[in-house]
Amino acid sequence: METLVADVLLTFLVVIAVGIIVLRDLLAAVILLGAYSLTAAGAFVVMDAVDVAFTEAAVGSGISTILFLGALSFTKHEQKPRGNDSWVAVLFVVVTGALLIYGTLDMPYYGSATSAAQTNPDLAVRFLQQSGSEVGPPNIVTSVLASYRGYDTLGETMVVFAAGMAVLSLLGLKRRRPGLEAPEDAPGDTPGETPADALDEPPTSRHT
Amino acid sequence: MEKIAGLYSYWVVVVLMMAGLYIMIARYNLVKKIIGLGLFQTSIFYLYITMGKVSGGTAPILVHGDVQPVFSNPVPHVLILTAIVVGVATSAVALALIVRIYEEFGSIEADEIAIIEAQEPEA
Amino acid sequence: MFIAGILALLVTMALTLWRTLLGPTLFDRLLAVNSFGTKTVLLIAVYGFMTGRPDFLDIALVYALINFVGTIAVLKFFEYDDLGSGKYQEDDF
Amino acid sequence: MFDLLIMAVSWILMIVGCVFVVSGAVGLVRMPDLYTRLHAASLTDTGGTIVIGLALIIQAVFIFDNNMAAIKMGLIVFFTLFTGPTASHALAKTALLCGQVPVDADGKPILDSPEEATLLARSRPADYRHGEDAKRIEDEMDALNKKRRGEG
Repeated sequence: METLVADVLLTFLVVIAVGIIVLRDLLAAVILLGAYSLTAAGAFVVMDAVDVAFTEAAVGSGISTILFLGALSFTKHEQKPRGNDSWVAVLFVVVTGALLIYGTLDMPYYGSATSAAQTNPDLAVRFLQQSGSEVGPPNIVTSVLASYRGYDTLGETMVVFAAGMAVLSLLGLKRRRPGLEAPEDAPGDTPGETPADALDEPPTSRHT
Repeated sequence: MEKIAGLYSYWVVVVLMMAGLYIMIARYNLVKKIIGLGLFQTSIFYLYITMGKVSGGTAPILVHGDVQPVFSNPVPHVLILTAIVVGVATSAVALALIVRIYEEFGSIEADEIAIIEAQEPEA
Repeated sequence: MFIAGILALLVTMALTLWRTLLGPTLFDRLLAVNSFGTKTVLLIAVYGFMTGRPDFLDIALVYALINFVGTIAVLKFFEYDDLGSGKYQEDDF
Repeated sequence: MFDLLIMAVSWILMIVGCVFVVSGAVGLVRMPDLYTRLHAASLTDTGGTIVIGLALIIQAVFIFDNNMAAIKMGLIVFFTLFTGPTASHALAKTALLCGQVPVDADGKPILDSPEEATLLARSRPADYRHGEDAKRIEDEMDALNKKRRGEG
């Protein structure tokens, strides 16, 4: 029963992915991406990864959708109606997929308890048996994340910080380039505005 | 038959991965490319999580009591927790770049941008 | 009992997904996705009870809220072509 | 005896909920028009969530003896009771505002044009999209301030 639920949810994911490929409207694709993340998170629950499901629901489905909508509100939301389904791309993708499927043939089956990942005495077994006494929290994922692999989490925080700085420097700073004069009454032009205010500036373009 | 049931999840992951890759290769729209990147990322998360699942296991949260249940493998969960957050950070930077590109060129179609860039005397 | 509920919910999700792909307008898709999200919440709740560890209902709670917030965000986008910066100018879009 | 009663009640609630959600999904697929689909989906969504939630609460309290789960399930039902209708209302209103014309039983549009639908959706006279509402409020405030200053 558990495997059946997981498999059906996976099939839903494939259907949604096909929908994302076929649909031309970007807004529809973004809505479908939200549904995709939500389904994926549901499947994570079925696969016992509750922490991952939490993060995927909040970050993948929530924040990511809002980010895409924000980006679309600055740009256009129609994809050009063109037949750009090239046979080369299809061939490349099919060949790559076939190779990957060939690679899965000798992998341990879904749910196998005897695969190398499950029985390695230094990884899963050790965390499952010792983390309760060594670190403390009942949630083993928390112990591993914050203690055994704490530097990983530190690096993650640094990456998120760097990404935030990159977004701010791309969008938030005042633009002064030759050839693109900001209009006199543009809100981002007045001194003392915060970068967040400048984010709201309507797009000014040379070509439209 | 057993092989199909056992490996079905991996095959689905490969199909999802290829769907994302196809969108990234064949679609010229930049936002669509990022959506494809999101698909690809999520399929990788899936690959890891399916490998950590143990049949009949439960989530790796210790319970008080004498009978300890079978737990799934917590290590992939930890790796993927990090990857999800980093993935969203990547999409955020990519979308910011797209917004800047739109301001500069007035288009988010990769081929149109190439044409516009070729027409300009100098960048 | 839980197995029956889960099967019914999976059928329901398949039907709503069909409408998501079919839906002629964006509103149909959004409605179907919203409905799909509600069904996911129920599925997770029932699944937790089926496996005998109903401690993970927090996730279902988060889903219910995220689903609502996402729907409202998309609707706001439809209405204003914007997420509400208040500086909307018709000629720019 | 009591256990049997509990099981019977939660079974009945679960089946009723399943009938709700499945009929809602069938309506979502089979109905001809956005608004009828909305009607089918939104009602059964909320109703089904409440009924299935009640079944699960009964199970949590009496079978699993897990009151925390019952409280969480109660919260889910509580939130759905509010968010479901709100989302449906917002969806219908935005659809009307964006010019989706409802049709009658024969598939004939009941309004003449999308613009009429937009006008119908705007319950307020002013065009708040372009800030005229804000301007009106500002004018009212100015008038009020002037009056106050005149008195003082």
